[in-house]
Amino acid sequence: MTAANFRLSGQGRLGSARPVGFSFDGKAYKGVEGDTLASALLANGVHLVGRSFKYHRPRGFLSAGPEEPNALVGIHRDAARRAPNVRATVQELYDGLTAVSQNRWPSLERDVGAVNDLASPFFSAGFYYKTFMWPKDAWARLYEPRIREAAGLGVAPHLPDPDTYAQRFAHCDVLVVGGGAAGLAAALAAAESGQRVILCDEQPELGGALHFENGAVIDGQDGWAWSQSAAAALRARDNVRVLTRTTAFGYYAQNMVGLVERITDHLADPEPTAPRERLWQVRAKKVILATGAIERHMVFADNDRPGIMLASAARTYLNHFGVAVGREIGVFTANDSAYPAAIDLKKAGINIAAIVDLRDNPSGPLVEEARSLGIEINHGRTVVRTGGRLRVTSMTIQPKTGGTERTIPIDALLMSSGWTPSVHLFSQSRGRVAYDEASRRFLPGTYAQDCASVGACNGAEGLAATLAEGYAAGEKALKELGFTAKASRAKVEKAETWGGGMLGAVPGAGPEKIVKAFVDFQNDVTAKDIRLAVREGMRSIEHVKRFTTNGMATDQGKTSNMHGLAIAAEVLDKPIPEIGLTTFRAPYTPVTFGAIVNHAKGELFDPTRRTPFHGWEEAQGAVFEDVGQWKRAWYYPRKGEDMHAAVNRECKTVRTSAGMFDASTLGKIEVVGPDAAKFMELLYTNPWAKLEAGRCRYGIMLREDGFIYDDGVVGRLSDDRFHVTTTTGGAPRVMHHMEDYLQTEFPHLDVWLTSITEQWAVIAVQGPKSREIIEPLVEGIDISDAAMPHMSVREGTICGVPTRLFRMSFTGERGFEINVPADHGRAVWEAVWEEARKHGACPYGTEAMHVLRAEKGYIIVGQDTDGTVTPGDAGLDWAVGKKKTDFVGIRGLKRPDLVAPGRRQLVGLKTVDPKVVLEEGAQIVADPKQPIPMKMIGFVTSSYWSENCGRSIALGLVEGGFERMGETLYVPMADTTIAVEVCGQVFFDEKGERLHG
Amino acid sequence: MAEAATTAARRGMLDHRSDVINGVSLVPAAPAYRMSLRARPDDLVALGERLGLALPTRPKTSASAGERHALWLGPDEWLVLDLGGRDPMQDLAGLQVLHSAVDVSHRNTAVLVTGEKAADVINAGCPQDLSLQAFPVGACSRTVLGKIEIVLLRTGEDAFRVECWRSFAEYAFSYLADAARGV
Amino acid sequence: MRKYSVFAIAREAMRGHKGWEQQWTSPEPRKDYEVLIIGAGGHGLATAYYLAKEHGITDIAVLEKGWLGGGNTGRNTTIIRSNYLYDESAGIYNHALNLWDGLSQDLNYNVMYSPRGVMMLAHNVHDVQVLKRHVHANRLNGVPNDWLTPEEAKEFCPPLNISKQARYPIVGAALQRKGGTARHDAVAWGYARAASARGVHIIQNCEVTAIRRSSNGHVIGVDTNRGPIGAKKIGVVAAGHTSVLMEMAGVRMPLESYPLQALVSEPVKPCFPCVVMSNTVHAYISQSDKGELVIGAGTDQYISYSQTGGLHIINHTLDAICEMFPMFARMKMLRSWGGIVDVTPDRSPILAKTPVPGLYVNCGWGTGGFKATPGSGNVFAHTIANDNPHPINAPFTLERFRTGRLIDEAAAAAVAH
Amino acid sequence: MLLIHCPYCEEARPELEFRNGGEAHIARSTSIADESDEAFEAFFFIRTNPKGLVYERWRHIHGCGRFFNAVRDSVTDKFLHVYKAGEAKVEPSALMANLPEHGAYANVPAAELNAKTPARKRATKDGEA
Repeated sequence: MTAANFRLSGQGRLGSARPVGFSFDGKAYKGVEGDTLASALLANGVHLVGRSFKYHRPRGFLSAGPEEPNALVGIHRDAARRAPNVRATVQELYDGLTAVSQNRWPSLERDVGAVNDLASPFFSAGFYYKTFMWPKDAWARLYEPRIREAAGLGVAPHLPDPDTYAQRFAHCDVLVVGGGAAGLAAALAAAESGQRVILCDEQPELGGALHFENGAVIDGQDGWAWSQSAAAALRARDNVRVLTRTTAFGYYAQNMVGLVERITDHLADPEPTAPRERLWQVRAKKVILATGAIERHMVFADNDRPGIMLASAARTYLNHFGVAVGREIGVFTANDSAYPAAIDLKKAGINIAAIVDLRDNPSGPLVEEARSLGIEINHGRTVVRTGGRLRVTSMTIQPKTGGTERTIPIDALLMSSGWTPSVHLFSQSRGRVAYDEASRRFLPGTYAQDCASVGACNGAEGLAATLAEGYAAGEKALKELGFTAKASRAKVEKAETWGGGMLGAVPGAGPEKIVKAFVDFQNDVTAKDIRLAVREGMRSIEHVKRFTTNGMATDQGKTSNMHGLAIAAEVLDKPIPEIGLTTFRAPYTPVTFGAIVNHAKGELFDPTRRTPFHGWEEAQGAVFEDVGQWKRAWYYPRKGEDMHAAVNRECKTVRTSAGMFDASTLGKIEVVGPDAAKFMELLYTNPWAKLEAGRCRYGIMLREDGFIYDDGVVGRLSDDRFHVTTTTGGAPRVMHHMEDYLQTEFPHLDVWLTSITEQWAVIAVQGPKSREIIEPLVEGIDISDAAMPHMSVREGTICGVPTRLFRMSFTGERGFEINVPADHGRAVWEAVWEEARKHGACPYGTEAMHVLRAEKGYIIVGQDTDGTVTPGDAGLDWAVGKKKTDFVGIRGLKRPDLVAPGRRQLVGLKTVDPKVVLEEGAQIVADPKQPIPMKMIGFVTSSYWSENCGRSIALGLVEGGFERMGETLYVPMADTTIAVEVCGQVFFDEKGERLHG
Repeated sequence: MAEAATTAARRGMLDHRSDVINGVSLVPAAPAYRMSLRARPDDLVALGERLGLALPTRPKTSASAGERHALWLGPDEWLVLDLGGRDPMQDLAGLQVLHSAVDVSHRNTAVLVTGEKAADVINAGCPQDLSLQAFPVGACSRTVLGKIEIVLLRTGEDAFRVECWRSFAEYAFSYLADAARGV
Repeated sequence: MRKYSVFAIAREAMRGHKGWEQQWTSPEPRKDYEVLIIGAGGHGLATAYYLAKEHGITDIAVLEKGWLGGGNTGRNTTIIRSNYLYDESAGIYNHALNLWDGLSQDLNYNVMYSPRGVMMLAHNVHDVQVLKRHVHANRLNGVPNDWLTPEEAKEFCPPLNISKQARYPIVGAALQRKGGTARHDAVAWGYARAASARGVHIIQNCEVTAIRRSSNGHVIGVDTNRGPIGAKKIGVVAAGHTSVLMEMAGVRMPLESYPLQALVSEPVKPCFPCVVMSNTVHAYISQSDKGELVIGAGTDQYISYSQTGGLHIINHTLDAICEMFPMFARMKMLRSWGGIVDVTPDRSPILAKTPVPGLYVNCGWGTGGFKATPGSGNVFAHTIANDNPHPINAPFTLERFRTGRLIDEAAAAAVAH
Repeated sequence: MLLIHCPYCEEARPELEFRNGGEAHIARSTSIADESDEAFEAFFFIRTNPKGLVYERWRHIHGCGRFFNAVRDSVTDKFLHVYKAGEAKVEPSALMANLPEHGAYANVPAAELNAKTPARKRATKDGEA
């Protein structure tokens, strides 16, 4: 062991592992394969790795696991692959790993933010609620930006994450969470009958506490060796899936457990296509929680200096990684479990300066062994302070009842106040914990889901009990699933046993002392902060937590919650269970957003729906707009045209020759059955019974409340078959709405609904030349005006493929909508286009479609109506069957407010200056001179430049609009007021003669 | 639909897309006849006779006769697939039995997913249990894949047919490909 | 009440913070009160405070079945804005906004109202129409709400992805600069402290089990797990539990209670300067003073009082966040939680008298109640004190569901709250 | 994500395949046009919203497509019963025996936190409404 090398030969399990180079804050170091970043830094004698959140105090490693509150670093693979707040105790080392410290400036050693520590008397818990209020706007302008700069930990990445993530839905009979001794036993037993078992563990290898507990002997093997052979036996079984580096982070309803598997973060050169992490959503018939326990620190003055850590962590670094955390080590404990750490280190040749044991008369084999090794044991004493700045250099001890102080030089201090069972997942499952007064622990009490807890998380004491619980739970799960099989049980021949401990602050960090005895390291919450919260009236532990932020840091209180609770209980002089326990919430440890998103990014964020004509439209240079998930051709600019020019040309061309429009996205539903017409009568406001086969009708659908829900043209193909169209956006909800009524209100009707939106590609050919264009291509249908008038439908063939040909119009021109089976769509479109171009026609997009329909005063549901508009409001009263006694919405329409005068009604609006185009959404007032707030009487729903009318046109919903024909109203804009005249909805061909050619 | 007389060419949504990733093959299915059939229990025998197979009545099952398959989708709903060029709509033409038959041949597109990890790939986006016990060969179900609806048919221990509406086909294919890269 | 100030902090710093008073007292309930408020969330506590401050009624108890501020007040994403479409909505939310501005001074409690701007994104033509309708209506209602180009939006919020290649590219945005956030716990605690100082009793761990009425139907008090408590007037301000309480008085409500989840990331240095909302891709995000990204998720589809929700809801939310802010994919979710939101058919609140004399109800705030807290409490106090609504809350009746006179922000705007 | 047993598919399926359809057993009047304003309000707007047993509709929209009814405990989100549309409503009293114990959830009063057997009283009354 050289000056900067704390790796002990002959210790740990990494043996002669391959050396690995890495850097921390720009300085190069060497570790070995199998190290964590923490063990590698400790092997190099580096303890200082971070700064705390509020006071910027120097911090080192507290733990060797996921409960770590202090050692958070940034891991930078490249400019885009930067992860903040990574726990160095979890991050596995790889060649070339680059880590940087956080929350410090300019450097970790010299951090300007540390002035906060000096000013800490001012920064008591919740101090910010009491100040920064003057002058009034100074909070947002002055104080808040400063506080924000000081807060936060790491730096958020600023480039898009180039990595991929994966997901798997999985099902199993038994999910075992945790691969320590208890989980291994449970999985071995549960796997025995061949049922599907998943065993997951957050660490790279199974083994759990056997990582550090090196005295155990199971079935004649060393405990660790047994765990590895048990793991191998499980891996060898077809019915068992072992997931390592996999954290069960959330326990959801009905035994769904969320796991996240880390796949590449430990690799120097991951496969470029390999996902970084995988989200598992596991649905298990039975869940066995073997989540272990977490050691707690001691709460005493200056317990946060680098070099002060949990005893079990030091043991893990020694027994697994072969690293000594110091050379002159002190121990401060209130239970037996710190003794083995001292013993192991001593045996490895490290000097143990002293054990300070708060207990008056510690006894038992571990104490005896320590004594026999010559370790000094100071019982009935406490640590009252520590020395050192960037690393602990001394501890000062004193009898706990007061008296002479003694300062002992040390370079590391191990501590243990006992163990907290990890009931996080149990509690997330909505099981209720119960407080065990004897052991001062919360343990699983009442179960809410089909799960069991085994081992340390269930309060089991000792390895034998732990294994027994594991096997028993595995067997019980099988039995309840209807299987009997018994695994042979391993026998524990030797193990350590300890229990007990203390909660809260130690004597010497007592109420009267102005000391920093940290409860929550990361958030800098001290024992006196908790006392202050109680003094200020915080009675509920939830209030204490929120007021002090205890347990709200990235470790979510894994080491701090019980201490905080005990201190609050002590001040309130109430038993701990009366104070309550804060709710455990998912996730158990932080989960990468990317893993939760997994496949749903880029093109998989949301489906992009394209019609069969999309490729053709793209080739023609169409600009597309998003309409729901669809991409629709918006307009087709020619060289040198802007949108305005293109739309004007398209509109003009449709009315002078013809245009082709992709109407494929409209929803289509085939309504089939002898009661089809009866069903239509109930779902639409219009009458349908008398509509002849081969004819079409414009239908309006309401919600039960009387407001317009959807509209569309409906063709009757035969007595028992309707071809219904819906709006593009409305297609799925209209189908659901129809199914709802059919199945639950009108189940007596013999009729079925089938979505055919995507069966048919739809080419609208609109304009005076439309008939000439399609005539050469259509077979078996007489498309003359006499044989096929406006609003009719025929079945036949076009270009040799079947078609449902509609004569209908959304432009006011003679028009057809050619429905052809979708795979044939592109070929038919191209054939029609060949004809169309002979007549000077053009393709037109949704914008021109909007203008053309507005010229005719046809509404767009969702634009000219907004869920508060009745058919009457929209001027569509004619479409409501007056003699009908029932349809969806009939009663809603009669409600007092829906028949009251003064409703907003859809009217045409002409700007007094015809060149001015109103803005859609602009508000309308009667008196433009009134002060703000103005009385608004309506708004502009649709507004366009109409090349065909040679002026702007608009539609709007206006209070009592039908009574205001010819009235001048005003549209006040930010910088001007626009006068408009109220007019009818139709701006072009008011008599509708062009429909018929 | 008389394919032979067709002059307008057919173009599928997934033409020219196919891939083999991590041993999983993703291939667009050939065009097929598809029919959405709705009927009541009393009329199934008559319909089955015309179609040449007994319509399955147990959930999540399908029936096959040669190149024709009937997939149970709901208690009164079947998806009839014909991969052999026989139009089931023609078979039911004129049948005077209460039912609804709607041609959806072009509405759907299918991706054939085969390979040892086929189920794992689909389970990247489909929340059903696809083990052989829960979803044996011949099992079928309407379900979801990521953000779309699919109809899943297991055609072999390591082979599935994933049907979806045609405008979702690109999403489905891309999803399966992304999933295959991640298994 | 001893005043909070920087000088008080300095004084206390010198003596180990031993001199701070309890922020609110925890008295035993008396037998009778003039007014009972059921529910010690922000709205209930604000109601009590304004009853005491503006209407001279201090004989009040606020009953809370758990701990004060533990419901939606302590579980929301703290967004404050008032750029609603309808005059009625703009009226009440703007009343609230005016009170937010100055609330810290009024309560002598720093609620950290931070007008950092709330930006609502438009992704398509329909969004533009809807948001412009808001912008114009807001301007004429005296609520500044600016229209921004994508470039201007990015300048205001640099992490925004305004690529035209995005699945749903950003085509514009509406920005209410006075919108922002506040510290949720501080709002509950500040009102509790100020109300307590004026003599209001705040009684926690006190669950109402029955509402008692006299033979003429008037309310006379409640039964609780701590015994009966009499009252002349009762205001129910119980959010998700309103239906349950109103049922005790025989009033059936047009409400459904849904789980609503939210989450925060691990804390990072300042990287997100404002609040961004997108209704099209369903994303709501800001960054707290502590550095956590605060992200609102959607509701689950079924009614529930479980205060938990499904993981798939979180999935959808983070999909949208990472689509708009792809650099956040490597951030980590630190904590997620659920609340219970009470939703009316028109997504607007009910702040009204009820058919039961002496019983008043303030509910139905859905996913957007936090922002209204001061305004809601203020006009509800007026309603209780005068047995008559304030003009601002007069439209928010129970009867509107009978007459059809709805205030349907959701239908009219396709804008979630 | 809930796991919902579909009475038509005779199997429990993930919630992703389902759409909730709101409160069950609210019949639409066969002469709805003649209903009073109050009756229409009760039909269309007023909801029981119980804390306890909720009778609700679900549609297996991405499965068999059928609507069916379910009884669920709105505190634990556990299903007690599912039945096909048109089948009779099972009264709460018949379901009480199946009512699972309510596990721990947020806002549990501190005093109750340690209770080994949580109180069951609540659900009866709510379910009857």
